[in-house]
Amino acid sequence: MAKKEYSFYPGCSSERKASASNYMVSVESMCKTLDIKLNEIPDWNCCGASIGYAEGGELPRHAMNARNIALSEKHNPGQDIVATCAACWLGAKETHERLSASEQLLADTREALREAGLDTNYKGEVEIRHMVEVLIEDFGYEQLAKPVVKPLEGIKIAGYVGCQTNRPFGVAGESFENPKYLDKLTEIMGAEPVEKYDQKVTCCGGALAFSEPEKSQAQIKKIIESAYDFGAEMIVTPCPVCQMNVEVYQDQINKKYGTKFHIPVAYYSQLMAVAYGGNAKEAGLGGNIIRATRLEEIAAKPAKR
Amino acid sequence: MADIKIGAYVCKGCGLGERLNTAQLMTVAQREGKAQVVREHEFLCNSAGVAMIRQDIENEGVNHVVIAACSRRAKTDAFGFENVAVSRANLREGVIWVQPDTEEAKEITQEMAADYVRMGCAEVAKMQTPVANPTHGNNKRILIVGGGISGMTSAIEASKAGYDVLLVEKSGVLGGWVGKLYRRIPSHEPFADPMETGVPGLIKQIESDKRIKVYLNSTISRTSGAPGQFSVDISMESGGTTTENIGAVIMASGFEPYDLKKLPELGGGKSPDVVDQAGLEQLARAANGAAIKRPSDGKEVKSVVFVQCAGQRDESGKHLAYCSGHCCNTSIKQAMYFKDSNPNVDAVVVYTDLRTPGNGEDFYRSAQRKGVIFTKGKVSEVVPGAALQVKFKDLILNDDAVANADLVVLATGMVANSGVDIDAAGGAPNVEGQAQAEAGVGKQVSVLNLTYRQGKDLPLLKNGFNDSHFICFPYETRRTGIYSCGPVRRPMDAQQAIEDATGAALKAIQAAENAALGRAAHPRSGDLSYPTFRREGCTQCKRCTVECPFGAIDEDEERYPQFNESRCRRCGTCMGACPVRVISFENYSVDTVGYQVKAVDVPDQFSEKPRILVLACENDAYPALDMAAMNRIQYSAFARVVPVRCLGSVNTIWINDALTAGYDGVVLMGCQKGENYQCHFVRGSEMAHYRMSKIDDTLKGMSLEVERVRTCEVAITDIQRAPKIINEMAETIQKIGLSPMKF
Amino acid sequence: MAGAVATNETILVVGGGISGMTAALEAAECGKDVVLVEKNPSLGGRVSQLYKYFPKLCHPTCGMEINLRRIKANKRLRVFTLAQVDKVEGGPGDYAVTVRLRPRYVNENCTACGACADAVGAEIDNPFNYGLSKMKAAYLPFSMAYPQRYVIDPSIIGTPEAEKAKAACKYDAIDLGMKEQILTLKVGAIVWATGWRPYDAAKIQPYGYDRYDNVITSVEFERMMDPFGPTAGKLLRPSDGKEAKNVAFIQCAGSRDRNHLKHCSRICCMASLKQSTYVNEQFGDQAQSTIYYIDIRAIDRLEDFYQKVRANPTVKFVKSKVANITEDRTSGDVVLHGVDTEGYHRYDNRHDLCVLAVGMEPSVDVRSVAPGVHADASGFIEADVANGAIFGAGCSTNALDVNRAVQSATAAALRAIQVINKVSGAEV
Amino acid sequence: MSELNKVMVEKYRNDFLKEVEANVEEGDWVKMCMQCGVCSGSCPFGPYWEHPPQEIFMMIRAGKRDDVLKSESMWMCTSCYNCIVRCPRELPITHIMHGLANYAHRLGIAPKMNPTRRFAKLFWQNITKGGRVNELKLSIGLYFMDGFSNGIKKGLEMLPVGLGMFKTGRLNPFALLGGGKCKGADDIHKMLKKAKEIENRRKGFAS
Repeated sequence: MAKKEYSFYPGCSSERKASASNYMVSVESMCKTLDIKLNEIPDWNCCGASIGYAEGGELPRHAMNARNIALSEKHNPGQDIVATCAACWLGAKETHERLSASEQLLADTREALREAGLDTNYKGEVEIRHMVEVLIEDFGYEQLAKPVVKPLEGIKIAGYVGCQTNRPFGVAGESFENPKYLDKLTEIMGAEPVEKYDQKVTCCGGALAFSEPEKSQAQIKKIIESAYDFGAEMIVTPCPVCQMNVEVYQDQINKKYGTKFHIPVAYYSQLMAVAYGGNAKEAGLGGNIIRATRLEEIAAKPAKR
Repeated sequence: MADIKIGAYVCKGCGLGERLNTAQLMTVAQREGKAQVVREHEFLCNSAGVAMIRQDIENEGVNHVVIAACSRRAKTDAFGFENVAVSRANLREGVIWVQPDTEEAKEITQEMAADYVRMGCAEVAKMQTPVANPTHGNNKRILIVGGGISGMTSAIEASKAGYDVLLVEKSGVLGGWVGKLYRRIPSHEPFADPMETGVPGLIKQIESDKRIKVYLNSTISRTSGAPGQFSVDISMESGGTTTENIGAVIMASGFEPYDLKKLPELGGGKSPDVVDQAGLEQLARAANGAAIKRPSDGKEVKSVVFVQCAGQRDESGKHLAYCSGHCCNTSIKQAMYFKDSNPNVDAVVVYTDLRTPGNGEDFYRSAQRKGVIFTKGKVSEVVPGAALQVKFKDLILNDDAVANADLVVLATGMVANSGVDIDAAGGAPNVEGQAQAEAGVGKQVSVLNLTYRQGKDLPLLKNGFNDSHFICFPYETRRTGIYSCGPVRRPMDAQQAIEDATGAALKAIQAAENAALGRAAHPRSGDLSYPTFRREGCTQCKRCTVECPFGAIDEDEERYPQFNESRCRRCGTCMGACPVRVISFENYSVDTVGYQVKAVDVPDQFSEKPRILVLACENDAYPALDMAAMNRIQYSAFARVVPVRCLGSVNTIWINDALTAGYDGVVLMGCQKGENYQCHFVRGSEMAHYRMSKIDDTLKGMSLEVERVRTCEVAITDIQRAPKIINEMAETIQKIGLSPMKF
Repeated sequence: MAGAVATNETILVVGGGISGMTAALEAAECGKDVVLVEKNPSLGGRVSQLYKYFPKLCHPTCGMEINLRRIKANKRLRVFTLAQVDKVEGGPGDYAVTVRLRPRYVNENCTACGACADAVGAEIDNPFNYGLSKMKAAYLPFSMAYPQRYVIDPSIIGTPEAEKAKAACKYDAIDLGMKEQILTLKVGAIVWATGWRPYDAAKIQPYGYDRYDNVITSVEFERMMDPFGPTAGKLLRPSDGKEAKNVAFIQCAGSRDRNHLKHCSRICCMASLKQSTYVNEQFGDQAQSTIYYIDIRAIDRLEDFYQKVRANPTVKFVKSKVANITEDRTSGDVVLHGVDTEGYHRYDNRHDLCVLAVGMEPSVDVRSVAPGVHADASGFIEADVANGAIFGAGCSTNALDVNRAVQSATAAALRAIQVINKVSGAEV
Repeated sequence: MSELNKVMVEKYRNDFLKEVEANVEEGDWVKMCMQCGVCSGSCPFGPYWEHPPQEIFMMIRAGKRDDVLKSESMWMCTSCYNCIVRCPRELPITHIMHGLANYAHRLGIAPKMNPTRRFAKLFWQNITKGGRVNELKLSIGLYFMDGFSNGIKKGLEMLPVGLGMFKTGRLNPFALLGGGKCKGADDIHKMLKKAKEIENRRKGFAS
């Protein structure tokens, strides 16, 4: 497999000891197996997330993202920018799209970038891509299946795609209402996707998890309930916000609704890291508050060859 | 024509050979059917079988052919012989496919087949091969009444096809309402902006077209004759009148806007600044691209409100019940007049349903892009004043709102110029008929001034629009060779009117061409037969002249019916109407059916073998029975089905004959009548039902139960129901017993 | 053969639906020579698959019977079925049209006796019922099919099944050796009447046509009402065959939508109003129809019909574009979610069955065979001088109801005649 | 700030639609709505909206300025983009909602106590301080938003969560002392100051 290289935008939650640090760990080992080289954008900054709008406003938000793109084009010229976090990807991609659509906005943003000495560096010539896109488009399911040495046999997994990885851009060829790529990934990793799972793209209330907890937790309840209804033992997701929200509030939801939720929520990259033969540590399984015991077992087993 | 020589041909294919005793059928044809040549064939419709028949026609002089095989609807190519009378004894769909293949059934199935052979022979013996009506005219010039977009289009299109045109316009200029527009609704992508009307160009084209003769300030004061030989008087304002001969007529008399004075609550007539759409076009033409000024004080309009469905879609019964179709697009277009000249003008369209079908959706989006505001609401009142107040209920925000405007435009809709309502006297068929003729004096002035016995103009359907079967055959009117198009037929916008007018031009040309060949028009296109009557026998009862759905029959100076063959659609309703049975067609007459009825072998009353006569409309009921057979749905073996051109052609004598001959029941199957009629001859089925409503007396007179005769509406889809109706009659007869009239 | 069939005074009509049949007949009844080609085994097109027409609630086959009678009676009109136009070359008055004739494997000897169908065991999806039912691989497309001749489906050619059919035919009407033919027709003018196809409902993802059994399309709903259709004329929902008494109709399913069809398909509102009467026809006042709409577009005299339906207490109208549909796992009911925008009322409505009033798109893009022809962004033919003597008719020009399609076809026939009369120098 | 509000009221008189088109992100799309309501039905938090998006668009056209700008509704947007992908008119509804909220916020007439408004403010300060999110400070800040005792209460509620995160190495206690900091933090400050300045100029907010 040809070595592939990308400019990498990890995002705040993926920082060491941050809420999605375990995502990062698993991504690293996954990439190792697939021989993907990620060149982190030097001194990248926050994307402003979706909630940034209220105080930040339009132009400042774009400036934040434009800075990252400029830095990438400066230090990792010609390389597509790859993000693992939905919000980072969306923020950057949105800015990129708007700036290429509006001369005015581009000019204004450059003017702002000048303050950071980056005005000339923003070209907007690179693609902004999600890690999932890279896997599907640059490798393809067939390639991704090859390195599997520990098929995740017998685990029933609900693929929870969430919002921002899916809308408004989404992955080419997938539907906004019923994307199938997580199921396909799950399947080629040897696990059993719960295809009829009907909360695939339900919003977890992410942005409002802090400000409107009971509302967002009502969403999360739906998401988990349906996973159980369809017999899933685990939920897999591509989004740090989704992962965190769906995982960490289960006890609170149980208290509030008298449910008995206790379902692990893993990243696709964790499934892949394990299936590719990685151990629990390499797959960042230690980072799961609700232990993904089935994955841990398989990770502990010797690889099939 | 030469003496009749009948050849009867019995097919043994499709299981007929196995199921039936064809030898016996041949004997029947020979002995009872008087067929001089009788043959059977393993597979009559294949080349060999057909060749056999052709040989007899050429060598044996056979000129009347009975095909005893499948339904008349099947194998038409194979059995289509020129200049030979052909009848079909339907042994397949009519007999073996609707009877069980069992030993018990064998006998009555054979009897059934034998009867159909008898009937086939009897029918063909009374048939003549029709020759075209000799009195036809061959004028092919097209008269077009109305010089609006529809009339002008018809004129140009007919001329392009090589036909001479007479264009008569009551006003002093061509162009009509579209000519008065500032711009038109776009007809091409991107459907974003109003477009030129193109009317000046059309007028030039007409003026320079040597095939088109234009009469301005003129109206039609008389129209007489028939397709191919119409004669019209054209009266000019100046007083003069000329008479012209023409072949066919297109009525494109258009519409008038609904009078906004009838809408005082919406400010109609109360303020000069409340205008209708036509009024707004005037203002727009005056402004010619600059700011539009309002009538009252010439002030530049800074805010305008468009009130949709003004006096339309009205449920109170006070105004128009229908939607005029174009008004939403028109208001959008007019709102653009303002926005295009000054984007800061507030233009609001208040609507309940925004109706912009097809690419109108692009036009709608374009208006929004230009800043036109659309509000779903119901306007209750427009208060006159320097600033008009439009009071409306905002249906989305569910509250009462007021919009101030310098100008208010009411979308008032179209009223058809369809002439006088000739049926105004009353709906039900009027046998005395007088009333109908006089009913002519209606609210409106006549457009065509037809000299027809049934009235001066085309019959109307609903809401004052011309009658047409407005789904499958939108152009078919009840006056042969006279077609209507444009808003007189249905509310429509200019683009649709252009399409409509082009189609109407074809129909007019077609009518003239067919008339010149003495052939029938739709739906029996190409039929050469036409009705003739025995003058000596006629009692001048006028039923035929009144009941003809197409107003084809007038009265001559001696009060005898005068058949205008070229107006006739060959449905035979006149034949059915005639109490003294003097009307007939060469190939379809009281005898061709009557003798079939008589030919049937009626067993005595102890046989327990009743006979049921089924008279089935050939357009719907008969095909339904055919398809029932194809699906092997069985019905009583005692039924004898006779297809008729239209139930309207059923003469009660056939029922009388049947009952006196000892039939036990009669079933008449016709198409749906009434407002949503499906009858292909419009009123035929209705007439038949009307006549049969009187049959009870006859039955009582014969001391027979009224249940023995049943008239019903049967649709072509009644594939299960039609057989059921027959079986129900069989059961009824079981209950009340066989007819005592047998001997 | 080809030469004998047509000359440059012949009019070619492409498509044997209501528009094509009309154009062909109107021209032929003006005395012109006409060739009508239809890609299916029989004439009739979409309308033959409808149960009733609005607003008269009459039956399409009624008018079709008349048109078929006119065709049978007219010697100037020739019909080719299983015929598809591959290429159009030349110009007004002088076109060379390449027509591909697919084998029917049944010749004119066929008496439609049905013996072959009885003999064959193999079954295929019935396209006449939009695949909702199966049929024998030797078949008559439908009771009123014209030509009234059976068809052997290519899928069984070369199999014992085909031999069975052949053996069963007493009239050697079955010719398994039939080959595809290419005709080149010389014609003077062309009427393009290839009609429409229903928009692919699976693309409207929020409605889950591809996921939920009880979400169907309006055209499929029509087939259910046919006594000889997939449900024998009963309104039974697909998931469990339960009577569908509570039916939802979703308007603008694909139409008026930048994500799908940008145009309004015009007929869908009337179609749903009409179909609501079907529910009453079967269940009387047990019926419950709900029509979810943006604007009810019952234009001109069709308004009467709308008012009639509005007055029906068993029909509800909700001004709302349904947001999405979910399925109740236990009952199989469909649940429609959205907001009634007249005063903001949120709903989650449960129905037995949901019918998507799918939009119309042109079934063939004329430009694929006649590149010069001008069509709009949706592929509908636009009148344009660049089109030469190729004239659009019916739904190949726009989303039209039958009435307007017939008008359009009649107009197209005249435009073709104008060209022919120029060619022949006919002076009247 | 409410000064700015007065200015705008003056400037646009009764034409709220024009005001929105000029000052609200993607505001010029508002007029394109055809009131089908698919957005209103698609919002996961829909039931909590006093006025759903399609109704807000109508209210804007109807000039109901205060009802719109003082509404809590826009603050319910979870940025899930359901409305955007379903809208048959391709309105960027999510952004318009963001834009409206932001505009109301800048005019100082957005609901004072709206939790999302306050969180958003906190969040922006948090990220712009060092250029990156400091999750710990953010959450702590959040808890103490409504004063000390409330903060403790909320904090305790969330303690298990925090603990879990901490145990699994997904929460860094030392972040209190710093972290979430870019080298170019100062550049970022300058950049943002500039951006704001330009935006104010463009939208006539500079007063």
